[in-house]
Amino acid sequence: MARVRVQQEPFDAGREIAELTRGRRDVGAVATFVGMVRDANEGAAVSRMSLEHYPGMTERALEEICAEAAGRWDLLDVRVVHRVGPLEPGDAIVLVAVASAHRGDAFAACEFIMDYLKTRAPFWKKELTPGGERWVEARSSDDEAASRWSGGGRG
Amino acid sequence: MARVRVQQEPFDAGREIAELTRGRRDVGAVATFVGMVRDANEGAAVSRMSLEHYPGMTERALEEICAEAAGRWDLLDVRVVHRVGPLEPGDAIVLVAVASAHRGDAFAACEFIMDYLKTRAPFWKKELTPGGERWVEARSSDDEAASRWSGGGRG
Amino acid sequence: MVTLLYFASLRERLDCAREEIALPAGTPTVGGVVETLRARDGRWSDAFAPGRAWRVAVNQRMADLATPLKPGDEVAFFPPVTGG
Amino acid sequence: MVTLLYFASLRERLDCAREEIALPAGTPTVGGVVETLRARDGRWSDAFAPGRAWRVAVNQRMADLATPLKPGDEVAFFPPVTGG
Repeated sequence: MARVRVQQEPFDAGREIAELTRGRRDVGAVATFVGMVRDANEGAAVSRMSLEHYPGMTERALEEICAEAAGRWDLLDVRVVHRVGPLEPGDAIVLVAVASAHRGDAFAACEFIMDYLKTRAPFWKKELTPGGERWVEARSSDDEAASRWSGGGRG
Repeated sequence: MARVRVQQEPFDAGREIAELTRGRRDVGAVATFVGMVRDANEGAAVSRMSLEHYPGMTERALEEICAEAAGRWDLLDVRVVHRVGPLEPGDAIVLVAVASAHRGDAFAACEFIMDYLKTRAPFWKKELTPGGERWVEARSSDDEAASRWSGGGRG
Repeated sequence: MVTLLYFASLRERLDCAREEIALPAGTPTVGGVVETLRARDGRWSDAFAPGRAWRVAVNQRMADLATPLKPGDEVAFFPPVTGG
Repeated sequence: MVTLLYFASLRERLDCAREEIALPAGTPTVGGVVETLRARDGRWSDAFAPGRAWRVAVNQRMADLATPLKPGDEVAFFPPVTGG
């Protein structure tokens, strides 16, 4: 069901949503998340970023995260697009779009996929700041966000 | 901050998201919800729908809901577009898009705005089913969804 | 005088979208207007019978029976909302 | 033999993206490979010192020290992920 893509090119959020729902009459709710590069992180200005990933495992991890979401909620379709390579502030990095009959399922699954993606999908960000290049450190807040879901259902 | 529109015309979700973030470098997260007309509701096939509203109060109610969200979470911008008039299954009815620095704020505010819109914004749906036209009944599940937020913060 | 508006199923049931009525005597409230409407024929007394689900807004803000009214106010009655 | 992959800051720190090594003797596990790497020079023993935050995947699935290994497996070491 899920369609997962990893690509250098920009994506068009409207087109992804349209493709998720095209020709369907059973979708009542589409929840979409778009993550973007900010010009500041951890107190430093960020002028550029590059995203590395683990080809093969990345796609597999994203598919598994989507399958887990589909097992927890009633979903009609899921789309995940994650960019890699060089990015600038204002660029979109990731899109997660979830179609469901009802909004509760769509919202919960979209947030779940993002939380799991943040802690389980093998991507790494490197930022260029006035102090030079630096690898972004994982945040404990992301681990906490992901652990909310481990009891099953909403945290 | 919030931009609220009520219109008969279709909207383009991708364009709304793009306008919300255009030229910005401080947005890290955009959570978007699109509600759509389903071809079935409460056990009956739905072939058409029309949406009535209370001009003036609708816009005011939506603005107030957005302002309340902006008071609860750190938001950078909000957009709400709600259609009225004749609609068919597969048509989008409503869009809520929330831009924030962080995804937790964007998700929570987007879901909050939808929950409050469902119980506080003066729109009414009339469906055409094989049994004739019928006004859609309010759902107690929508009241429960909205009441989750009354303790402040996440339910 | 106040303006009364009716929406959706309530407008259809009452066959009335808008009317002007005199403010109730004394300290006028939404409750006084509802009493006036309930005193009309069966269609109206049914629609506003105790226990019926309806909502009211005064000057485009949600209100209740205790909300005070003044001349020129816009009072809207409608069923629970179903947008989104 | 197994293939070892290193990503992101770990790859840079070790100056190594990929290598092949012999499977540890006995019942080979990820833990045995990590012991082999810790026995190397300071750069390597530092990177895999107890308490260091790193993750491991075997054949592209998340794994841990107890995960068993067989010839031809792909074992990837990397820092905690930061995508999204």
